[in-house]
Amino acid sequence: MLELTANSIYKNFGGLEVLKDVSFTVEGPELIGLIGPNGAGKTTLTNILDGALKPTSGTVYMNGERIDTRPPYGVARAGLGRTFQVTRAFRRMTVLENLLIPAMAMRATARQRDFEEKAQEVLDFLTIAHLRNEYARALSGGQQKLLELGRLLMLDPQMIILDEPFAGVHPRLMEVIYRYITEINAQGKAFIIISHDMDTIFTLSRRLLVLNYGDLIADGDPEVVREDPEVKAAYLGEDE
Amino acid sequence: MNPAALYRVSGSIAVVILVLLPLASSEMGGVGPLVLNSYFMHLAITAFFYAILASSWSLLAGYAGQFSFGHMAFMAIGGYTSGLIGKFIRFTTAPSELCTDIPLPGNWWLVVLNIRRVGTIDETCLDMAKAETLPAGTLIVFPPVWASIAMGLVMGAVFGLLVGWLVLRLRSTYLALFTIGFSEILRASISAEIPITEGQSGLELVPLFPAGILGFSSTSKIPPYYAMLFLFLFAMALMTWLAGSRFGLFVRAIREDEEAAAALGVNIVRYKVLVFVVTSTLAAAAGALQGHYIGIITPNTLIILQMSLVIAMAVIGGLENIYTASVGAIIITFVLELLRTNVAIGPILIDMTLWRLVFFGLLLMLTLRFQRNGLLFPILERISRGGVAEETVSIRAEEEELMEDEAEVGEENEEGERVVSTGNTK
Amino acid sequence: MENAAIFGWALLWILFWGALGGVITPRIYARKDLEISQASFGGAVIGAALGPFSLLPLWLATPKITNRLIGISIALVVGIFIAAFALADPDNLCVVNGGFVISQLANGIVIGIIYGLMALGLTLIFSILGVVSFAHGEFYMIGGMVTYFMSAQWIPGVSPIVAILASCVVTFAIGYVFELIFLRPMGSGEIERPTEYAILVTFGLAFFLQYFTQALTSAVPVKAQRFFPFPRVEIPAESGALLTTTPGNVTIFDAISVPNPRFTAAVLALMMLAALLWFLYRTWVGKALRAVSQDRQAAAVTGINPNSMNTLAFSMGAMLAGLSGASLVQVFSWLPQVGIPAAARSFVIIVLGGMGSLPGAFLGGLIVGLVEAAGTGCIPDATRAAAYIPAYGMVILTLVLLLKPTGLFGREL
Amino acid sequence: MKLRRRLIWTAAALLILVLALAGCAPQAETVGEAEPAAEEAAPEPTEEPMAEESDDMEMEPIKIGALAPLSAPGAVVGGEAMREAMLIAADELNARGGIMGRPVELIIVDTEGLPERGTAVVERLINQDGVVGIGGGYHSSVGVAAKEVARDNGVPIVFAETWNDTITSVQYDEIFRIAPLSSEVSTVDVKFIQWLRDENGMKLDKIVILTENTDYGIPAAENTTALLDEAGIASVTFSVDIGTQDFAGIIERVKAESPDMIVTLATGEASYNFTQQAADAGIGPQDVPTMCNQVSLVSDAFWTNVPDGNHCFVRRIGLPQQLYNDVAQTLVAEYSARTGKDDIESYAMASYDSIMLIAQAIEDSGSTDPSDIIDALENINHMGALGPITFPINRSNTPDQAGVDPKWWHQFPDPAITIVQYQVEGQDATETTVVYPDVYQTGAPIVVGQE
Repeated sequence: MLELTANSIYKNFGGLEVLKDVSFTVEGPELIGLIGPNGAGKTTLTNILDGALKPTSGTVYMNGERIDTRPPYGVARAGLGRTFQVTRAFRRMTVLENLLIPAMAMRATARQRDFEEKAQEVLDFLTIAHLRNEYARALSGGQQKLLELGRLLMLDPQMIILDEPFAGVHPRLMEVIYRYITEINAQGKAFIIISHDMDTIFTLSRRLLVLNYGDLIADGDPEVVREDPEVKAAYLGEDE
Repeated sequence: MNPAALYRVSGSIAVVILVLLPLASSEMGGVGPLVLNSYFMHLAITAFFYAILASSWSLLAGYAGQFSFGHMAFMAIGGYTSGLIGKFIRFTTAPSELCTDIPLPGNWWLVVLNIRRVGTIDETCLDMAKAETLPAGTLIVFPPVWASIAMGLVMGAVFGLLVGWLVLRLRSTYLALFTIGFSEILRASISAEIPITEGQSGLELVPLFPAGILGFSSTSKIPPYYAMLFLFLFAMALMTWLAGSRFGLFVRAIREDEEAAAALGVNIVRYKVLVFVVTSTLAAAAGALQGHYIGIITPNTLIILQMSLVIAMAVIGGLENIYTASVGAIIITFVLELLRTNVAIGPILIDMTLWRLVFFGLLLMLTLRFQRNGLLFPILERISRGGVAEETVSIRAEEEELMEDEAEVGEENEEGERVVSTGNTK
Repeated sequence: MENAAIFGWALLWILFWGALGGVITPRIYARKDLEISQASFGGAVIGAALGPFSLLPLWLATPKITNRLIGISIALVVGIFIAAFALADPDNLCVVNGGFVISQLANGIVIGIIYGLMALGLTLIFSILGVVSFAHGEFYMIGGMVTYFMSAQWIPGVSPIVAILASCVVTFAIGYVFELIFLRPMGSGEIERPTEYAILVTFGLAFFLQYFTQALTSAVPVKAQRFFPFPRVEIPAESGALLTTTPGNVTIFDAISVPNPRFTAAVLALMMLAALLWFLYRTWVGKALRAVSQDRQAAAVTGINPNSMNTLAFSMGAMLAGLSGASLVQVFSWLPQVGIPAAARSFVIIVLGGMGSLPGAFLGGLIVGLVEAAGTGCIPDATRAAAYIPAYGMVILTLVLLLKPTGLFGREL
Repeated sequence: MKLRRRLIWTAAALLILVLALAGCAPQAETVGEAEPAAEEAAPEPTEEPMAEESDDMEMEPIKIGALAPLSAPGAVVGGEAMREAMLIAADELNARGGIMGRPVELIIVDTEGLPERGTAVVERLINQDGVVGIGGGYHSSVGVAAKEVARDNGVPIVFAETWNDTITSVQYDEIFRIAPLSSEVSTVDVKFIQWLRDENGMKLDKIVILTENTDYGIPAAENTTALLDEAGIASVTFSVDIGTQDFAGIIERVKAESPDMIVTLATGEASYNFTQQAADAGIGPQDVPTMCNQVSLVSDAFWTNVPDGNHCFVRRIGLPQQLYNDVAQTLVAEYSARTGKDDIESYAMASYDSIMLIAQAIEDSGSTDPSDIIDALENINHMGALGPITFPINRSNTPDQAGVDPKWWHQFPDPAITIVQYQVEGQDATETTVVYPDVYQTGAPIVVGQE
């Protein structure tokens, strides 16, 4: 049973407090939305969970092990995978090679061909099997997003953080991503989905975290959060 | 023929030719009309030397994206380590008393020499010991060349480990600057510490096979040819294996995007250090071998010009492939040598000794600008990926359509994001 | 050196505790959930300063590591270093001869100003294009060459000012053309991995320019005449205790003597610096340049064309290098190879000052000038002191990159 | 579209390469060829040059090799002067009908001042071009490395300007030298200094030596120091990297030593830089007696780079110009006509002689076999521009038998060394005053800075 706990996370950049006392717990295969206006600290929080940034203070535990002191690859091996806001495919490697990297990285003694079958399944699932031997840079933006999701499947983590998975994606591919999230979630993996696009998040997620200028201002059922006056203020303030 | 088979066949043919080439040398009497004089053999050895450097640098810079300018420094570390061992270390069967004696098992002593110059002749403490303290019949053994070369490799690896670990945090430009700094400090130290390194005069090294081998004299070109060829082939085999294994996959991922690779579980620290260790060991091996072959090594091998030569070879050949980099190095070694001839265009005599490097610099810039993957790589790419292109060509048309759609959506996105999200999220 | 051992042990002591502090402090701070961004560097300098006497309290009390604390520690380290040196070699000129020290310092500052000007060009290029030009030394070399050939060969007797202006025009033009052909495509995404491309292509330019110049001028060293010889002055008259000048030299207080060519070169550099500051802070184009260096996108929105700013910055950077070359060709003998050590020194300076920082480049220039003066002046072994000159700057470079890659005024990496 | 453009570029770049290849025959600079056709038919490197030999052996040119540093980091100025002088030698030989009726082909190769290049080009001269003897040579480090290749192949080298003692003291049969020995040069320097002290009443207690950390500079400084010590004169040595430009720090230290005289052993632009910067700082040749490096004898470059260099003492190898023999005078006339210089550098003169020596050795032995040429060289008596050249210490009169230091092996024993002084600003090198030794003296030294 997956358990991730963030305890009272603070993060300063120079004098700027980007995160202030953020705490939450994920238990089991939840499907969580993380929203907030621009500059709310969503990506910073992701980077801290993932190990790319160290919190100024606070701790992160995953399944009882402390992971905020680990380097990103240590966190990945502990079972937490993520995508990036801007797609970061390995552009001059083929789609297949992109998929093999996380699979090989997880096991010290494996050979490439052991994973090719699994990679094929993943490609089929994501409907990009025909691009198998293309260089990633030849793919469209949406296809690169799918490729990133595919890499996460090959990594096979217990928890997945998606940073803006729907931004700039063609409607047809969007369906694929949507299906991906629900199916994988049903297989027992937890998701945190970051988006500043409310509608998708409200329909998709079953729990919502709202960040505003570094404060976690709401945590709960989407319908409840939607009515929260503080959230409304934050968003109305942003919109005006 | 599929690309892999083509590689294998052409590679094997090339190896066979290279292995048989010495049969055509003047020393062996030549093959029919083809007689290669010993200068050609010398060039071939130099070409292999540069090929090892260029291809290992391409593994470091082209595959792993670590643009180090210190490759020649590792080469020099290999050469100097081997040379200094030959200069300062002896094995004896009795303690010399006058030198630093380190007892070894089996009644042997490792003697570290203390050398001082008397007039024009160097006198060592062992020379004095021979006259004074050493009992008659004491054996004095020079360290074997292979062992000192092996120590050169070890030092190359150690320094590679150290530098690789130190530069972990440094990216691109910073890495380039750091390695230039490392290389310059080493050069200045070698120039200044004359009692140890002989400074600008150069450190003399014993021949690769001091007593000759298999009937070839110590000055024959054939044994060093094979030594360098086998090091070259070994390096290529090692790097081919590495590039095809998880190592190659990971270092290329690190080159493309270090953070993304780390997020996918790649131990970037280990692989970044490892790639430094491997490439600097290969450079050190090449340096040690070349040092013993030429017989002398000077700090001038570390000047930035020498490094730019290796870089230019790799870039013009094709930086992102160890084969094109090495073939590029071999071709350029010969071309630069051939270009040492003045040409007359009408009344103007062009001194090619000077101008060849001007053209070379220009070619380097133009290659970078207009043919980024080098002049050889595109050919290879066409051969090896021709099939793939066909496979996907039918799908590509469909895709372009899709991308155009997406581009439109993207534009909409910038103006109002909600347009996308409302319709399609059932 | 009389008591080399004292100095050796002091150095070892500093290194050992510095390394220990650098490695252990961040762990202790991490364990206490404290900010660790400064812990490694701070721990290293605090450890180096007083060893266990400062490290133990630091580890126990774990105070916030402020810039002030770091500054004090650095001052302490330098102090201990100097004290150990003075103890170890009490007869050293740097310890006993005040006039000698002042002269060395003056020389270090004067040459440092000129280094600073050259590094300023490099840092300007970096702040706008994000590129370190490895051909910077060649622009320096060409600046000097043009000035010499202009004033001594093409138009003998021409005013040095005209020759310097000509060198500015030439270096600016080369920079301009190169940027248009080779660097402009970086912005349009036509070129993958632009940083690496920029390193290699400027490297290729350096190679090309150096051999091109050599092929044109051959390798005979040349040197321009003094631009502006001093009149002979003695203040007060007869004794000259306050100020004495000869055509080749100025001496102040009978102690500090600065050769004329260096003096004029430094004055030229200062004037250029003033002109540059005026340009950057008072003209529209200069403000646009600064805007682009701070935020490309925002600047583009306000109607500044970032591409033309790139070209301008690169050509101006090249011109500043050319200008330092032009002002130094009266000090040094000039060859096609002179750019290499000069470029290396500029790299040291911009890394030390913080890449892209204009004040950093200037201050870095002064520091490097002083360190080189101290190195050549104080190392007791006369034979080695000079032989290691090329290495002093490089030692600073590697140390800064390892300890604080952002330099003195750098932005976050 | 993109692919096509890329292909065009590839093609263009390859074309440049191919053109470059095709345009240049794989040969070094060759001159004095009798048949111009031979230049086109230069052999591919894969072909043995012998394969080309025609029936008509008589007209086959005799090939002589020559070493000179023609590109950096070598001393290009020196290399170019040597090249010019050696070309004169080749033209002269061909003008008088070649050697034994065969034309002479001189193949000049660039050593770049690097030992590893040196071994490579000597290798090439001997094994590809098939030279029978080699002249020239500038950098000692190149000489040290090149002598090994010469020995391996049994081909003689006559070194024109490599001073390092070891080159001859190893006693290789193939190695000859007409340049002075570094240690002998130091002896002359020190004798001159003693002479200044003893005969001219100069105060000379402390001397600063500025040297370069090369295999010329370091041994020379060591020798000089040792000899000064014997003469009871204290000295301090500063050693610099050859690329050093900024001497400000060093000069302050030199100043602090308050030397009675400065001896500059650093060559090239380092010597110019040091001397001029010292002058700027007030301890130049006009303030303290200074022995400038012999590169100062190239007066154009000297006065350009060291405008305040007046009163420099300069060591000069070879006879003073007024004592030139006929050979030297003819050479100077031709050399001046070609280069516009008024005098010939000593190393250029020696390079000329080195080629002429080999030519005479071939004629004396009547053979192009290198070992015959070596025999002939050992017994040669050649009237060169440097004077009558012989090699008295050789296989029939070894250093042991003669009871001399092995450095005298195959060494031209008496290259004249004089000390000259610039006494008027902007003076031409040919008009300098010879101040030492007495036999050649044309004027008294001007001694500065003596209270």
